[in-house]
Amino acid sequence: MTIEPLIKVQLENFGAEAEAARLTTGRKDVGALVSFVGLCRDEAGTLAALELEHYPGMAEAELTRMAEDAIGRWPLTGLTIVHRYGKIAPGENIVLVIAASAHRRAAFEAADFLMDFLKTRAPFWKKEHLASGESSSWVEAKAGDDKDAERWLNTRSGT
Amino acid sequence: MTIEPLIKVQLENFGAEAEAARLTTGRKDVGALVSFVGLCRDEAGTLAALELEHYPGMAEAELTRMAEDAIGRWPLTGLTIVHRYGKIAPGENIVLVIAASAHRRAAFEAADFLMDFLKTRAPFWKKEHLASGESSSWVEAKAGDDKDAERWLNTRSGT
Amino acid sequence: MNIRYFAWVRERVGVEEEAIDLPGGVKTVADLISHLKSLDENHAAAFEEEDAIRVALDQVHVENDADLAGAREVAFFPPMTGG
Amino acid sequence: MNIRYFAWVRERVGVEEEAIDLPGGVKTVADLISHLKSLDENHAAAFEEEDAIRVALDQVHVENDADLAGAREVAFFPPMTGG
Repeated sequence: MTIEPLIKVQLENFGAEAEAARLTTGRKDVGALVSFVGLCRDEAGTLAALELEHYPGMAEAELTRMAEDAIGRWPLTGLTIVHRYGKIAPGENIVLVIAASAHRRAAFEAADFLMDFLKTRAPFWKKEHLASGESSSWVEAKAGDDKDAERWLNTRSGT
Repeated sequence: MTIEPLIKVQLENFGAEAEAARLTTGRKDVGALVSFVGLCRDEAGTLAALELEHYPGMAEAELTRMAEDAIGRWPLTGLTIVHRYGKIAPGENIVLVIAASAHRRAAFEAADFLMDFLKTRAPFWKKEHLASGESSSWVEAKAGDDKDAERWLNTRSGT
Repeated sequence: MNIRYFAWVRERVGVEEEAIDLPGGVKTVADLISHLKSLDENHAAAFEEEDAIRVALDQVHVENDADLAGAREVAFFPPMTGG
Repeated sequence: MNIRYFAWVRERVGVEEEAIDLPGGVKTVADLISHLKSLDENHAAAFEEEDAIRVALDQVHVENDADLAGAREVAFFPPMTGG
């Protein structure tokens, strides 16, 4: 039985609890639900907002391809990915991944895997707008993110 | 800066979103929030309810010790554990772990670590009550859970 | 010494909690288990599979060689199945 | 061939999207990059750090040796920073 992932690329905020409820309500086969929420950080207090540019169409398509890869690797009962674009203020949500499974290890690994690949493969780009009004700048990709994604390349399936 | 974990052992259901909000609202230092929800499963349709017995006092104390261990290993900005006891019907929530951090890897690893140790060290015991009304029986501990917990024994700190 | 039992250990002993006066020779958890097994059939049945029993001393997990000196409460229970 | 640019590649080229007639010798993504660089200063600046540019053909990630035959849309952008 292959499940259908729910993929959303949207301007507006998401509700993690409503999305989680969609994967569990009325079911008795879900033992574990792992949710990841990525938020806009600003420890230094210098950021006005992040602006997320995306490639419409490819963003949805690439997230769907990643989700299908995860579904092929782990026995999931449900999978949801929501990624926002546009201006996002410090403290606001950026991305949501929820993986549901009978067992906790599959749910943890699938969510972890998806976040690693989302960082390196989903066509989104962050620009920082500073509170000072100074020139904004594009966030650079981190080598560490590539390394995180590489952890999964030699593993074809988890349990 | 050491954070204080929030530990609750309770009869009533929990709200994952309200607990998550407590770790993020009004803050700009949280970049990643990983939530784990464990639910009562009944794929076979034979279960009336799980009954969770616990050791009052020690349950809270042991969860607090595990939480403090996690706080020592990963740079967390917040940590919440809620574990229910009493009768829990199929599809209902049993346990919630939320780990917040600046970075996703710390949040994922801390939540994963806590679930592994919670399974093997938190003083809770599950009894299955069958829908048929037949004699109920205690759930046996799984060797796999011990193996999962052992993954962490030789790692003193994550990133 | 206050002794508490949980899950099937509790069911086999037949009580949740009991106060026991420790005989002089009982120094460790292992000594206490031997003593409890000698009390009656219920205790003997509860501790029959000794390897399957976990112990906490004043609400902290310990091994069977732990010293009872100074402890107020000992608890016996099967391997945990929470989470 | 429809060409799209994102993030700082878009800012350097100066347009989001453009339609380009491919000269006969342009068979692969790498050929197309060489051709684009020859168009004007903006394109040359956008593709200056060629290693920092990622490519998608009809919305699928590809390498620079990918064949353009049959593709409707090529997109150029920096390494992704979503999530």
